[in-house]
Amino acid sequence: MIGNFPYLAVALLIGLGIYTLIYKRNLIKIAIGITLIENGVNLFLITLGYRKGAIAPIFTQAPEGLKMVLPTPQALTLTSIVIGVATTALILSVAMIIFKKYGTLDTDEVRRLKE
Amino acid sequence: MNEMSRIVRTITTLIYGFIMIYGFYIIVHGHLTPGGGFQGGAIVASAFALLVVTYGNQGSKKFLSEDIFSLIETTGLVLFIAFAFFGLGITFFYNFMANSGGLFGNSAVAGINAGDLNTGGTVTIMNMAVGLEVLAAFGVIILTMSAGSEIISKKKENS
Amino acid sequence: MNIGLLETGSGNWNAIIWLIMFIIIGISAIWIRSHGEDQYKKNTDQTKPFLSGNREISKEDSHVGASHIYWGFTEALKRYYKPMVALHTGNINDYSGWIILVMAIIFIIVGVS
Amino acid sequence: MSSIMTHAPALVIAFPLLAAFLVPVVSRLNKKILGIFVAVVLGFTLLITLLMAVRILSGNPLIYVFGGSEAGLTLPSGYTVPIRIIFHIDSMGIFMGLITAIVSFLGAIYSIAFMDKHSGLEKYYALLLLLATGMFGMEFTGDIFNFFVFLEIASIASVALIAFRSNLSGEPAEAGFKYMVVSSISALMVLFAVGLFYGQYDVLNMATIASVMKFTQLDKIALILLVTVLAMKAGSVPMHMWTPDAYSEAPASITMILVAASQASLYALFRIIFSLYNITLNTITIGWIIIILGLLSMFIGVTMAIIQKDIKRLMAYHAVSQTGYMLLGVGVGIAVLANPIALETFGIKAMEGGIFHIMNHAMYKGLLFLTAGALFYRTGTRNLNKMGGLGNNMIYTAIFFIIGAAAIAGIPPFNGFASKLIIYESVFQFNPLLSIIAMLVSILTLASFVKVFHSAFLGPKMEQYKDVKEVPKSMLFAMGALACIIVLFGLFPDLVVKYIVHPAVMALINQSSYTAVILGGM
Repeated sequence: MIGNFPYLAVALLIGLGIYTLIYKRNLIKIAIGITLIENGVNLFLITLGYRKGAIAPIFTQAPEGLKMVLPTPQALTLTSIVIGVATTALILSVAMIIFKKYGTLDTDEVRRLKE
Repeated sequence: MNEMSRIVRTITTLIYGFIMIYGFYIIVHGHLTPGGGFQGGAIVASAFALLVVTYGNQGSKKFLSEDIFSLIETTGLVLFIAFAFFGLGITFFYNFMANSGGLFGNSAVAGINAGDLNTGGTVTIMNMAVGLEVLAAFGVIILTMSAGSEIISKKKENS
Repeated sequence: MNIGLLETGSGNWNAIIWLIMFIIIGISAIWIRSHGEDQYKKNTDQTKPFLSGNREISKEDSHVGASHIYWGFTEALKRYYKPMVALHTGNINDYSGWIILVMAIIFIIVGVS
Repeated sequence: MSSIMTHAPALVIAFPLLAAFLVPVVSRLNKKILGIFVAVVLGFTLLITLLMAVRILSGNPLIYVFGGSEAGLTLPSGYTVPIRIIFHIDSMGIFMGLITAIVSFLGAIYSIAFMDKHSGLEKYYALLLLLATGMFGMEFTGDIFNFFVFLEIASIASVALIAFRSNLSGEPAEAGFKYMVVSSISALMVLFAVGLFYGQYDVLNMATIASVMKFTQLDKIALILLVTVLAMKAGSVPMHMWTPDAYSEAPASITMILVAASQASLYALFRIIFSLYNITLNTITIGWIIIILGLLSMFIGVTMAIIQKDIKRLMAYHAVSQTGYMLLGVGVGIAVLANPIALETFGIKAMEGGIFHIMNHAMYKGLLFLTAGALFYRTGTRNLNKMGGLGNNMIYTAIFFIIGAAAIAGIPPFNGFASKLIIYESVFQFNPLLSIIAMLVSILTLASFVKVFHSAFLGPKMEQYKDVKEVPKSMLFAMGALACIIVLFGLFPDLVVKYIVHPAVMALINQSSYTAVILGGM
């Protein structure tokens, strides 16, 4: 049971992120929602690679015979974090431009493109 | 953003060097320890962020310039892709320097040891390239965003 | 004559033969037309459009703008278009909402089947 | 020469990437040659892609391993598993690669004149090259996590390009924001699905996953996530709302590439359904889901297009509508995938129609967006109400527009007719009603392009456009090249179907040939 807690946290984080995306009406909060989903997915990947009682997979610090956690999901997570930083930076810069031009961050008003 | 108080400025002058050195340490030890180019670059860039916050947008222009950052960024990127191209003798991204005995060419020792910096081959160089790229890119982002926030805060004062 | 012959599932299609036929029919149409009676006089009332006796408006004013084209079509389908246009709110919350909604529907369909 | 061929898959990615990083340097040396430099690089990429296409379409899929000589790793226990990032290019991949190469090359050429008044061009060209890299990567990769990375590269680059013109007005930034949000959702869901696969099978290589696929509950969840978000990225109704925003606000040359980018997502959707799952999934359910998404896209897309006033928004809704045809054709193929007799009689034909339509759509929709860009370049507006009489001054643009509009409306002898005819006739054997709806949509398409042609090109010369000239030569060249492709494909559709489309379809359907290349090569 205790081993499933990370997955519950994953579901909670992704759910909160989706809630934020659908119901929050501020562009910055939407950026936060995306970051929440991203963190949930990253936590999911990291949890996949976890083995109970295993050590960190560092080549020069590994005693013989001990189990290591899977390094591949960590590499995947790292890549996804790097991409996430780029996404967040871009989304916040675009939100900044929108605020400059529209004078608001409300999604109800940032909709000149419709129909 | 305006310049902050003297206390903050003094502390910043004291510690930003250490933050940068720590970041560069993470970059060059990327092939031995957790961390690497991206993490180290982000730490170095956090020192830039500290400088921008402390000295304000105008004040930090004296020592941080977007031109130099984009130059460093290009250097890092070209270095990275160039070493990927040098591997074309076998395949793209081939680590031709590992275990060759030359620069970064020692073979890694198994078991618990302190780690040899002179290993890793192209991975080490690519870590440095990525580190340069990331610190410069983050620097550009920090500068652009602080400039943008300045315009927005001015607009608010006017209205 | 296998060049250009495309099998389309239950038939064939050949663009080159179509093109040849198009040219032949076009030429014969022009030929037939040229044999018609030539009573057409330029720059007389014959060339002017007949607008129920009203005077012809100038060419600049007679250009129909894009919004007025298919007015009848959109007017007749008003009951379809009104909710459809209202659906495209342009609100980013709705965009994400639709994705999640469709995902949920597909979840149910695949889960049930 | 032979060394170029050995490394061709890597070079297709590496050259645009290297050029993207070199663009700031080139722009410092000489701002004028920047566009020509990018066009030359992408032209070289097109050349390599063509060379690869000749080889792959004759039945030799290419495998390229990054960073090592072998893809696999054999454990002491004798278990062999591919661990490296590989590029796995089969006929379907190179089919999409050809589209990407043509479109990005012509987009770069078009940009030389189209973007010359803008500042910050080094960023524009660097992002264009990155977008091309991301698309090539999505189409060529054989590794599902690598696919996610390239998907994100492509979407980040396209967001920055959509928002590129936001110095004048806020709308491009708004469109970019919306696109960024939806593409982030899609990328994260793809990553979640990758996690589900990795958790179960401990591999990331697509062919290896396909060979061990058991279609458990978790695989079902992964399938649903992937199908939904990739259909969204392809712009299918009712998740299409970002399409008109993004397509209308991006510069015209970028819009053309964005069309190809959303088709790369469509390719990924097909790749995942056919190569990853194939008949393990419930083919009838998934097939009908795809068909219904296609029908909705076709119908709602075209009816919304008729009432648009903005020329690029109108064309963007048509892009949604045409995506419906591809989904319909391939969806019928999925629905009969488990039934060999039906697959043989009309399933393969329907898929040929759908896949052929991808190529045709990229060409004629690209041409139409370029003509819309040409109108914008000379008149400075996209509003159809403010246009009129431009056919008098821009005769070549008008001719290219007619070719594009006739192709999209399915008027013989252009290429759109050939692929639509295949779809109608083969789908008719599956379900006649679908075919009838598809024909109706085609009529409405013609109607709305008659509207555009009438309001933009016909009518008397307007006062404010008296001195409008024809667009510069580089823009005409890009449009002319696309028009030539459209006419050639229209005149000889059989050759295209036989040598390019049919191998691509068979590569999709034959799952065993996809997996055998990797598993046999280790």
